[in-house]
Amino acid sequence: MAEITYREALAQALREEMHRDEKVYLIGEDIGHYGGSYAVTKGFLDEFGAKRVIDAPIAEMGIVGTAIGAAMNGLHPVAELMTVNFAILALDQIVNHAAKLHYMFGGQIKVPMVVRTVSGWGQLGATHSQSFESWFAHVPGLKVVTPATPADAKGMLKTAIRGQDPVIFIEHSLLYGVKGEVPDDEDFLLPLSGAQVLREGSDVTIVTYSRMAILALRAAARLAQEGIEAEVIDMRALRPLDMEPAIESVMKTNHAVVITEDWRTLGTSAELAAQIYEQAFDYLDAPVVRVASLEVPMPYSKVLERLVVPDEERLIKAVHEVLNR
Amino acid sequence: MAEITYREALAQALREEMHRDEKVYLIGEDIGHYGGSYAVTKGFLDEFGAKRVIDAPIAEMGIVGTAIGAAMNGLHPVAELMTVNFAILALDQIVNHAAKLHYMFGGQIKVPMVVRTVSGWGQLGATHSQSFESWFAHVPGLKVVTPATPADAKGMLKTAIRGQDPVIFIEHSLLYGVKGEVPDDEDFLLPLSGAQVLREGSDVTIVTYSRMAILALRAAARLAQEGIEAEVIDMRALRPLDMEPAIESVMKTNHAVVITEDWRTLGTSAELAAQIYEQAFDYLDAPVVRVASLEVPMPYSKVLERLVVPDEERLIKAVHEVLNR
Amino acid sequence: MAAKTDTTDVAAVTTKVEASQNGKENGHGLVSENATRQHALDKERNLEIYRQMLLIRRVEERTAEAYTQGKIGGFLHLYIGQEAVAVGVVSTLIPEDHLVTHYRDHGYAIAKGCDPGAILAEMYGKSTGVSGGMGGSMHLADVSRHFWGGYAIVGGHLPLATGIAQSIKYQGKNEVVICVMGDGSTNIGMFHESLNMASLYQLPIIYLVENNLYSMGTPLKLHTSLTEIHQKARGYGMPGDRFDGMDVEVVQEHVKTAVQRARNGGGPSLLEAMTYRFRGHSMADPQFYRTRNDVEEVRSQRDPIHIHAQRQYDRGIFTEEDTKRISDEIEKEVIRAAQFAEESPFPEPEALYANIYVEERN
Amino acid sequence: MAAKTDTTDVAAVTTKVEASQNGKENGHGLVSENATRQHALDKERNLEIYRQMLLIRRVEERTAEAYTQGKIGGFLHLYIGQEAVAVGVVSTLIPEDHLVTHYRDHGYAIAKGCDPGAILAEMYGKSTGVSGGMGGSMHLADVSRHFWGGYAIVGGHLPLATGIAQSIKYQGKNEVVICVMGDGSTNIGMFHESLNMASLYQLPIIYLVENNLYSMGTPLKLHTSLTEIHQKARGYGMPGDRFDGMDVEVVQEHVKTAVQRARNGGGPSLLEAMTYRFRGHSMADPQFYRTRNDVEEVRSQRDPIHIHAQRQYDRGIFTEEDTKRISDEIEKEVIRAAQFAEESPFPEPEALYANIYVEERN
Ligand SMILES: Cc1ncc(C[n+]2csc(CCOP(=O)(O)OP(=O)(O)O)c2C)c(N)n1
Ligand SMILES: Cc1ncc(C[n+]2csc(CCOP(=O)(O)OP(=O)(O)O)c2C)c(N)n1
Ligand SMILES: [Mg+2]
Ligand SMILES: [Mg+2]
Repeated sequence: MAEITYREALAQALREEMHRDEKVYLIGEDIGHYGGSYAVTKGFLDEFGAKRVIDAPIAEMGIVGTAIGAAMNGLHPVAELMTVNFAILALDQIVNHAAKLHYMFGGQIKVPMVVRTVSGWGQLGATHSQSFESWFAHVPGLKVVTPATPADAKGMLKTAIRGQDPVIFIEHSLLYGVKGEVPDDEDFLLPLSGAQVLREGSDVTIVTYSRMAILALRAAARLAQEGIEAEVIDMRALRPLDMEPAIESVMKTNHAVVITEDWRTLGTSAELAAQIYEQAFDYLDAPVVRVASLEVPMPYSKVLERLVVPDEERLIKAVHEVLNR
Repeated sequence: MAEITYREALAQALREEMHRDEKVYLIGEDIGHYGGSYAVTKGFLDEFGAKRVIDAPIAEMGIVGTAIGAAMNGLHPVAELMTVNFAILALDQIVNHAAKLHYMFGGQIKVPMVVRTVSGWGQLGATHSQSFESWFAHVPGLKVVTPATPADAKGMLKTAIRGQDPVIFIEHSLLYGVKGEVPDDEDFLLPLSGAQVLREGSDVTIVTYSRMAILALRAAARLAQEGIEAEVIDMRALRPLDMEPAIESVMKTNHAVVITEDWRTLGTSAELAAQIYEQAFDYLDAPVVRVASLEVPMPYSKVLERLVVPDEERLIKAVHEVLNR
Repeated sequence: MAAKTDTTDVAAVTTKVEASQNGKENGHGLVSENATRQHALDKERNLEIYRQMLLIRRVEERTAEAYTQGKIGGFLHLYIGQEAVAVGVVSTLIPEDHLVTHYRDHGYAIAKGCDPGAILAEMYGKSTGVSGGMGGSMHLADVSRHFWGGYAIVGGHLPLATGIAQSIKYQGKNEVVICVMGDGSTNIGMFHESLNMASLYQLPIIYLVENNLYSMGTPLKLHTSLTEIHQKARGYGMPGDRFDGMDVEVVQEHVKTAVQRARNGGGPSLLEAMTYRFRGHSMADPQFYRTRNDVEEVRSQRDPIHIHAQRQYDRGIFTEEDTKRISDEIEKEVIRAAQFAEESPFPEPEALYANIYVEERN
Repeated sequence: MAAKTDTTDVAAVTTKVEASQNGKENGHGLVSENATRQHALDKERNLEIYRQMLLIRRVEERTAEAYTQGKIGGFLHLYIGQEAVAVGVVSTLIPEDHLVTHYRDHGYAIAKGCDPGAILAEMYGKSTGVSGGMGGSMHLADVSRHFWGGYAIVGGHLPLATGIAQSIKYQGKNEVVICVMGDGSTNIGMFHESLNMASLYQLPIIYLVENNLYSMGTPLKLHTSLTEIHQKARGYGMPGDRFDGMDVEVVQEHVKTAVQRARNGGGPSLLEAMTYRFRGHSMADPQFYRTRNDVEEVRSQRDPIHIHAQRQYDRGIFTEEDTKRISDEIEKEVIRAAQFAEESPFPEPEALYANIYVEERN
């Protein structure tokens, strides 16, 4: 166990798996000479060479598509798409190809690959501040992972790389600097599904994932000071979706708030809320409250941007609302 | 008023608007010499000439992107994407550009354009049988229309073409041959939002749109024979979303079934159900039942395909379930 | 069909293209020492070529019939008229070489040796189909033969094929990849991204364009700025070559050169085979964009099967008996194949949830 | 910074590229009849060029300062070193001509005449910014000047610019569109789809590549198969031209030719201006991929502002006083601009829901 950042945890996972298996290689924009746009692969080019750390042209379809092809023929590529905003340029390759080939050809083709990409914001403007996890998680054939902690980042990435299916691994740019305890065991593997209780509480259940899970823990601490005990559920993966911990929690607390960083309408919060209603209908004392980003293209000006993304205050307000306090 | 098909209604709308406004032009694959892959624009090349009916290369990003550019500079393009499965190739142009320019440049730029595309299935295989309306409707800045009837197809397409914003107009390949009464008034315009009660009923509310609305009417007729009166709500547009008729109906029937043709998890049914719970929580006698496509890539074999898409039987079963009969 | 548009240009195939000449010479140039042994080899090889082309033709005719009888559903794109390309291409490969193509894939499946029965069964949606009935006409594949299948998103398979080539180089193997597409597919972004990466990394892949003069119903000169598609290679510092795709010997010669280059580490090529489809784009095609005469003109002058057979007769390699025997065998084979498809079972409902993931949980 | 990689190649800019020569001659060739009147014109025009280049340089320096002070957020891409391209290009246009560029857009905004105060205010996120504070550094625009703005999805603006050109031809106007991008942007699919359509429809557009030798931190020869980017035009039957982008007169000459061709119905062109950025890709760039010496070498030998001024001194067009006066004016202008940005108000919360749609309901 060592205390390292989310960024270091990802680098460890990549480095260990590349040393373990020659078939693993990285391809993406500026992962080599530049050192990685978020410095995750800093030093990798020197350590593994240009054959296994490929600085790709700006060609999202080509990056993902060639990785799929290489996976079909036996390699284990880890393709990096600089941000999820550019990932939608490769959506055809991900949705119409990676997700379908195993099924469409009757099991003849396997696509053991990982697409690493990043959500986040910070005065980056409308085209660089989006969250699309709900789109990937809508598609049968894909596995979608959204780690919130350094330990999950490492353990789930290693499992994804060793797996036999296409995995969309969505990181968060505002988590790279966050530290946490991470086992340094080379075989530290975590399942690609399974929600977790990050904090126990008896009054209200907060269901979320990725950066919002960290934010929820901070909000829960503040709520505790006013005597409200919130249970925080980190979904960790969005496909397959494990609702059990959330449902069990709601059966106990009878109140639920879902908080996500994507837009509200047709976003991830809709499915999470819908399933809570479906599976715990008789246990809910009040409608589930959804907290999500305001439905606007992200404005650049910081005074406006800070109004768009959910913060602790909005979450605390939502908890008060659901508890009717 | 005349009885015409959904296909003819669309052709009428396009023809009338092209005659009305020189600034309207069509661009898409095989809309000219071939006559339109679903024959909607058959004869248009002869009638309007190659300047206004452009047979584009297979270049979805180019088709949509050039249409956006032309719209920015004052024209009113109607871009046709042969099917919604290929539309995801142009998602960057639609989501990162069409939807954002007006906002991102502080109102300086307008994008008055329509993207016509088609959902549907019929032994077309995994890559040609998908529904992505939930993705488009998730995006602020877009308007998303899913007409179920020939009248809506005509009236909403005309409004979309005369509008000032980007509209994603999603047709259904299995509706082109369906007939209905359509006003031949050249100024027959219908709003791009607003759900409608297609059939009144007191026992259960069926919330849906596009082809599933027609299927729901047939199922409702059968339910009536067993004494169950279903109210059928056609959402008609998914952004903006008008939940009022559905909520009012649920307050009356106390039971709701949502049926959509897309995949269940994170699909359109999740948002429709979540909003019914949120706005009619105290009126629901039972959890909303969601009926959607099974979560598999679409298999080619007809014996399997017919199990995937919701049919009347599954809808009727769902109604029995929600009514606990 | 509608009046012939001023935009169609069957001349491109009726009059053999330049490149084809030298191709033909080399074709004859094949003849070498020991004449009689050579003659036997020649005959065997050329009869096999003839057999494969005719088998494709007959299977396609049977397929069209089954489609009109409603036994095959969805989109159906026939290969009739283009047989010389698939057969010529595959005859230049070793079994380990890889083939990836678009939805017009029946010809390649047959040339790669897939059983016609399993091919028809796939189109019938039967569990005995090459893809278990999950893919249909557009998605035939037999990975055991390194035939990675037909793909229905135009251009979507180019990055995949490029990646397969990348994995070959990565693993130091000397296999090559053939990536087949139509003329219309060269306009999509994935063409650009794939060819750039293949050239940048000097991958062992040949992009083979079957230029049949139409992108669905849109004539060549209306859909692409550079109608000499092989010249698009210049944008990637890649060799390009155009040749007569109706003459199987010409196809063999030109593809062989590119395959050798790729196998010897010389990198990718862009090849353009001038060909023509004798049927519509798909069974649903009303063909407003060309006239019956357009089609008849080509079919009568440039039928690839006839061209091949006639040359072998002229060269004294084939006799009427040879070809008669083969077509009789094929007739039986097609009947057997159709019967197999007819009698095969449909997939069980369980197949619905099989193969979504390799590992349900991990 | 790290050790110089064997992949960088500043020679491409330190030694003027071939094409630049004749460009230069033509540059001198401008001089004509009535010498004194011409001299006055020459001086006026060249001082304006000098003023614009220096203004860009100083505004960028001020911008960098404000960024380090935390007054500007997000991504910031400076134009320092590339000034001759924007200024040279815009000087060949009429006001109605259209300009679309990528996120490295400050230079074009200034060359197109936007007020530096409104530009800085935009980066400060103030309501007085050119885009009302909604766009920021990467999204400066002034549609009233037909400056359609900077776009941050690499290649995303190419189809838009192509569509603007299509609308010009559709309406029978004689305006032209300049679409600016970086060398790295030529590898993405939208480049291919856009150039094909522009050539196919013979649109009045010039695709101008600012080849600064890097795609972010990836050296030219590692990201594209054909490093002579202007030659990519061959794949579209389009004229291509490469020239020295550090010499404003050369830029003017080469761009003028393409603009005239486009205006006269001659269709699109692909131009490649060889240039170099003296700063990192963005303010966040640690520049591991090149050495300080690489940058110093180019900056010392090929600073576009110095090249222009020196030539005018040599030709006796500029005096030290002229340039001194201008840089003094610019100093004041930049102070005023920064002050304007500082003192401007942030947008009101209402701005959050304004401009999502033109018509809230229809
Ligand atoms: C991305 C995409 N866009 C459009 C289509 C619809 N479509 C299928 S085939 C085709 C024409 C392709 O023509 P070409 O590449 O010349 O191949 P051919 O059919 O002539 O062999 C089109 C437009 C598709 N399948 N995928
Ligand atoms: C589609 C897409 N992929 C990746 C990025 C991230 N990105 C922004 S700029 C850039 C490099 C572009 O280099 P170049 O085109 O040469 O322009 P330059 O910055 O040198 O002017 C990259 C990879 C992006 N914005 N959009
Ligand atoms: Mg074709
Ligand atoms: Mg660059």
